[in-house]
Amino acid sequence: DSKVTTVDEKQEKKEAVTVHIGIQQSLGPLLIAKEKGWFEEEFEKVGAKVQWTVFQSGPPHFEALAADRLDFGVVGNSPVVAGQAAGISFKEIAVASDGLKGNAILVAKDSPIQKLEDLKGKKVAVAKGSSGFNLLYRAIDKAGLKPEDVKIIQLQPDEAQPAFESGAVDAWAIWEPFVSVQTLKKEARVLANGQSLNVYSPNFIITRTKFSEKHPELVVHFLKVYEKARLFEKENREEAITLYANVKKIDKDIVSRVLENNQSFNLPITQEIIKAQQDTANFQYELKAINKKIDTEKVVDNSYITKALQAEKK
Amino acid sequence: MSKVAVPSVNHDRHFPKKIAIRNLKVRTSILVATRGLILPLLLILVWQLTGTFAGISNTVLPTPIDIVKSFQALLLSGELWIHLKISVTRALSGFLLGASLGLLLGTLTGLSRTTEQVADPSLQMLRTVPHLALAPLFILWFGLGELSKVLLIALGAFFPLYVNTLLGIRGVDKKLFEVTRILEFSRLKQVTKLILPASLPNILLGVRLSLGSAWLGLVVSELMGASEGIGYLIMDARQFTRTDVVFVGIIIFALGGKLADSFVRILESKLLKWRDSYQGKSID
Amino acid sequence: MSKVAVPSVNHDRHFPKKIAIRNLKVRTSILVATRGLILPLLLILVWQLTGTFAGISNTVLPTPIDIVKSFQALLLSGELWIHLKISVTRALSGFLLGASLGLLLGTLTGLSRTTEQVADPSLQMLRTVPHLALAPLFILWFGLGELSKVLLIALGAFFPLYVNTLLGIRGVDKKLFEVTRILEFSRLKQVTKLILPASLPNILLGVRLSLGSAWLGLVVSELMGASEGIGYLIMDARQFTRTDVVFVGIIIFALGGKLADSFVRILESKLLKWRDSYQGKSID
Amino acid sequence: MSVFIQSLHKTFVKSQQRTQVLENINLHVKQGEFVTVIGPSGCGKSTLLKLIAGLDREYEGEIAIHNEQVTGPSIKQGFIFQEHRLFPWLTVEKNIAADLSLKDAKVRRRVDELIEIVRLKGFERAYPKELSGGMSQRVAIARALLRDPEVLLLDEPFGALDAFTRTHLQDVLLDIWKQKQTTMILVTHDLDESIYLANRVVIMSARPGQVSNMISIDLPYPRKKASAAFQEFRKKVLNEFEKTEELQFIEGSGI
Amino acid sequence: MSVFIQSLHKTFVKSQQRTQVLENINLHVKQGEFVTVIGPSGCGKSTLLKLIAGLDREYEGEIAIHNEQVTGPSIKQGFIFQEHRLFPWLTVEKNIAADLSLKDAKVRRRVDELIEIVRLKGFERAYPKELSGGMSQRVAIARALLRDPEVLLLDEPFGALDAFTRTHLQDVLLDIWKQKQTTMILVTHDLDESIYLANRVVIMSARPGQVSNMISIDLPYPRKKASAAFQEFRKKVLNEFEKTEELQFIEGSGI
Ligand SMILES: Nc1ncnc2c1ncn2[C@@H]1O[C@H](COP(=O)(O)OP(=O)(O)OP(=O)(O)O)[C@@H](O)[C@H]1O
Ligand SMILES: Nc1ncnc2c1ncn2[C@@H]1O[C@H](COP(=O)(O)OP(=O)(O)OP(=O)(O)O)[C@@H](O)[C@H]1O
Ligand SMILES: [Mg+2]
Ligand SMILES: [Mg+2]
Repeated sequence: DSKVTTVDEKQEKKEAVTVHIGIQQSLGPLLIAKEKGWFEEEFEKVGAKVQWTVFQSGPPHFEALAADRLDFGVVGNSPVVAGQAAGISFKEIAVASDGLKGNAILVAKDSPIQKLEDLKGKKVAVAKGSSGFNLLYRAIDKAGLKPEDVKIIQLQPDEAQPAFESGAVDAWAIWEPFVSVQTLKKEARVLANGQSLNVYSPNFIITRTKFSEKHPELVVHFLKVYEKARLFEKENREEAITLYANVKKIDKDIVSRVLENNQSFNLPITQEIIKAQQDTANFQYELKAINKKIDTEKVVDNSYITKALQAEKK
Repeated sequence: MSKVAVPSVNHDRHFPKKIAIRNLKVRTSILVATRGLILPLLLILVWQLTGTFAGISNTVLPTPIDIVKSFQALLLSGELWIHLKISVTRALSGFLLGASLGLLLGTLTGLSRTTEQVADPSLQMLRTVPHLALAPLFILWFGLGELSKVLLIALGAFFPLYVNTLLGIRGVDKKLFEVTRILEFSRLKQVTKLILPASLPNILLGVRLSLGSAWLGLVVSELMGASEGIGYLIMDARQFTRTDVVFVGIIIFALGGKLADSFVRILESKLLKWRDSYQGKSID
Repeated sequence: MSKVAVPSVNHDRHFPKKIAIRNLKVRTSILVATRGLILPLLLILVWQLTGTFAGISNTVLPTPIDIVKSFQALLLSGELWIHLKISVTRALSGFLLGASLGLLLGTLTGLSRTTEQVADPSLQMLRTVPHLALAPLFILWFGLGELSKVLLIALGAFFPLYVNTLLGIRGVDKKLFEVTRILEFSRLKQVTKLILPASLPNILLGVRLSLGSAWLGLVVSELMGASEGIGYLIMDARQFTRTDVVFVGIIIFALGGKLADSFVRILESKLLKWRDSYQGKSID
Repeated sequence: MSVFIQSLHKTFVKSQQRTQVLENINLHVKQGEFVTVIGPSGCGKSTLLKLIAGLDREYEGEIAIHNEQVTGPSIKQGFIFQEHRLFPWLTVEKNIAADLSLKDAKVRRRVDELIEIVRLKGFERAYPKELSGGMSQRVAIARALLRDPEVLLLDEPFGALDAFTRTHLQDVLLDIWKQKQTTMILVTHDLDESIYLANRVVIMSARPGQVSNMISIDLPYPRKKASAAFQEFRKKVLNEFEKTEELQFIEGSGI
Repeated sequence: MSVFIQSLHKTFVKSQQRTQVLENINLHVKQGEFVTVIGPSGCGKSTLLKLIAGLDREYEGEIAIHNEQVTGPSIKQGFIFQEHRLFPWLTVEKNIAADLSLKDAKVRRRVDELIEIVRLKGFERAYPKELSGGMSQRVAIARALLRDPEVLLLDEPFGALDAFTRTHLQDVLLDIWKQKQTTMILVTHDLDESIYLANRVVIMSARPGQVSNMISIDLPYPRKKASAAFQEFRKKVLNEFEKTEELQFIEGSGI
């Protein structure tokens, strides 16, 4: 009897996989799960280890994915388009937020800019290839302007911030938590956001294709744990806010505003979102940001999330 | 010749010179330290005053007092130590690896023109490849763990020492080299007894620059999937516009760099006491 | 003493030596260049072969042929030239600014211990402050235009030359310094006729390192609101995982750096021909 | 200009160790006097010259030139160092000109003249590394002579020269001395040289360096080394010098 | 070991210019012979020694030591350079030991002995910058002697020494020569020295350097400089040397 156990143990050890999860420096269920150690706990039950990797933004996720060093992550809409265009094999397995309120074009509180048309001839800061970038171009389009009519300045958020606050730029296309920080602390105005422009800037949970083919059950498992964290955030709002505020050392009012603007999902990817992604991809192709046409539906795989949610219901 | 009017000089040679000299040394080093503090203190003063009166937003440029407060908070929570420890470990391992390779390759290329002609052009090309661009390759080859971080730091630390060692060796006096040939020094003795001591001033300079590079390399290396470290602390704080924390990081970088530098300079003054070179005009 | 058996040596002194020497020179420099190419060519070969046969994804590590194609495309579209021109302008302006300040301050601190004691500690602290952390401050102080970019590059270019100049001056032989005192050189002549020539080897090394720093500084500086430049090209390509373009950028960085370096080394060999120093063992 | 040295003491301090090198040196050199200094190797001759030149100001006692305390080097005090101390990055002619410009016609002419005098014609554009020991020494001599110093301090200036070049340059020096009334203090190991040139020979003894004796040489110039009077002085100086030496004088060694 | 030099030519090439320094030198030095070389400054004496030592291999002609062509320096050929060439980062005793370890008792004893011989007791731990010119030269002599070379090449080894120290070291050298049968080639500017030491004096002339004459000195050792026979040889050598000089010999200058 005991002999059999040893063999089993040995086999288990051989198969012991390490799951590499990428996390960005943003607020969300992933951070809760990380702080609480839920992934470690749950994956240990199926004999897997967890390795966290912190990324500063979306694109490095794809560098790590391509190098087979990463299995899961939550990233924005633009990086997935770029990643797909670059031919990296990954799958979008769930949508984590719609980003309707989480992305906005900000102007200073006493800025003369009142409507989108006023952006003409003004300097706007944006990080190229970000969700804010997408939003800005759509806004320009909607206002009947051409990209050349606006002076677009490429800035990463932390560099855009002093530029925006010191008036070196007139507007800033940006996402959370910067939107909340600026509106709460600096009384910046939201000139437009995803909602007003009807532009989705969804976040996706992604997985590396090779990994998901080899360990489909772990993918489902991942989504289950993610769901647990999401529910925690939703149901224990105060506790979640306190946790975020402590970990990231930011004010609670900002955290709470961020959570308001950025509701967390863990849902199948709808046709609407796929369509929105296709628009983004086409638009980026037009801009020559990506160098080939892609079909955004091809990277969508809702099978895992469906299984996970079903299992949760039971 | 008439008697000249010369101011009298102390003739009392029984004066206890030893004590006087020691006192003088202590006094001089205090004076030196004070002089070094003039500029930083002035800067801090102006900074605090503009912060208080010019009303620049805290998120853009926190005042020194704000920074000290954050510093204190980070220190008291024990967090800073964790970051510092891991960063120092990374920087030191990277430095040791890069610097020893730099010294080795610098010596090899310095000793042999042929090795230089083969290896140096490639190394010089590698020298100006930006770390930020190499990060993805490092992730590919060495993963997201400590290895790629340490290697990236080592890469930065390699070059200053390599270049300085090579140049130092090529600056060795040919006359002394002839002496070692006459005395038939073994190759090893030639290196240890002539070439290294003679190029020591340059090597130590290389060490200083390499230490700086290693320290700075932390920032880029800790962009690659780190969740601890001073570089991470800064980049994380930037994400959440905690400018005060960014400054704490900057100050730690400045102090850490200065500390390492001072250490090498003390070493320098011990190891190079045989030199008979210009020491600069002094007024103390 | 008996006649010895010594191999006969060419005694014909009418042999046209001049032509022989010129030919030899040309042949030597070809040989030297070839040796420098061995390693890069080998690397490219292995790279292409692993790419073709090991089947590493193109997005991770494009093969040399892929890269050459992208290079060609960028070149033909004229895009590369625009990026290159603007980057070279930035790097050069930054270098000129930083290097001349480095030379100046290095000379001043080198000449006077008091100046050194006042300024050097602060400068050494500044040396190890990461550019990435300073970028927001530069935007705040100097705006988003070329100025902050050039200044950031200048900051990087400043230190190697500063440190090397300071050390070079402190390495000047005191004996020669005494000669200038005896001959009552003016302070200016002392600098131009003794201190600069004597520390020239170190200064030129500093120039090489500074050029490298300026070139590398491009990357961080072009993260600050640039929409052109090789640094921008790389970081933009990274955003879109265009690894082949990243590599084109890397190669341009490598070649540009090497070119600048070679230029200084040629200068070196011209300016330092008075030196009587060890040249390394040669087998050609 | 006169040189006045009174109860001069010099001590080198190294970590906690102190070495006394010069003890109670008293020496008054009149304007236009030619003094030569001889003494055993390491007795402090070079140190003394450096102190007179103002290159080292850490001493006890008094040093005055032209009745003024020496506060630092001056162009009026020429110095030929024991080592040649040429600037390795300058050619021979530029080394001689040093801070002066060769484009200045007067400097140019004088430099060419001096190159002729020290017999280095043809080597104007050679770098120090291409010179022999004696040639370097002659460049250093030319460099000092160019400046027409009023006091000339010479530290074994002809040590690396063959007998003929040495005699030639000794005569050159005497010519200059007579013409310009330069005050000369010359350190040498060559007894003949010291007597051939000097109004007064200063003999130093070692550890610590002291002036053990001074011998005035009242022979008319030009002197003949073979003359009996010269040989008389030679014996006298040798005798005095012998006393300073720890070594036994070897009978018949005929120094 | 014997030294054999046959139709040796040496030319320095600098950019497009060629300077011939040595022309057709023929010199055969027997095992255990003591040869001194005199010649005007810059005639190529140091260059010749460097060629013999194998430090410079760009020449035409033949140089052989012990019937073997010289291919490079060897510990068997000692060399005392005209400049002292001490390692500035090593103390006196370590400079003498150089690559040998002072922890080796034999080395230690021998070094101490030599320090005594060159009279540097008390300066064992001094750095070169703390030495006088003559003291540095003596360190260089001790360094060469420590290795018991079979051929010793000396380039003005006593140039910076006072008369007594010089005589002392000349005698030390003669002692060693007699004991060890070392083959000696010594360059000097001191005629007395050249005759006091040598079996044979080689006289060189300048531009380009050639052997103008060789004079065998068949006087028994120890020689007396004051003796008539010595003075006879002195005159002879001076006479020959004079011919090589472009300068007029000054009557009665008594070199
Ligand atoms: N920088 C120094 N530190 C310590 N001691 C020194 C220093 N310079 C010289 N000395 C010592 O001072 C003494 C005198 O040296 P100096 O060079 O004056 O001798 P000198 O008479 O010129 O000898 P020589 O004839 O050999 O040139 C020596 O014993 C030497 O060791
Ligand atoms: N590296 C070199 N390049 C060119 N010429 C040189 C070089 N070395 C020496 N010479 C020339 O060779 C000649 C002989 O030099 P060498 O040093 O042998 O003279 P020397 O006889 O030892 O003179 P001294 O008695 O002054 O030491 C000189 O004219 C010198 O200019
Ligand atoms: Mg001396
Ligand atoms: Mg010579």
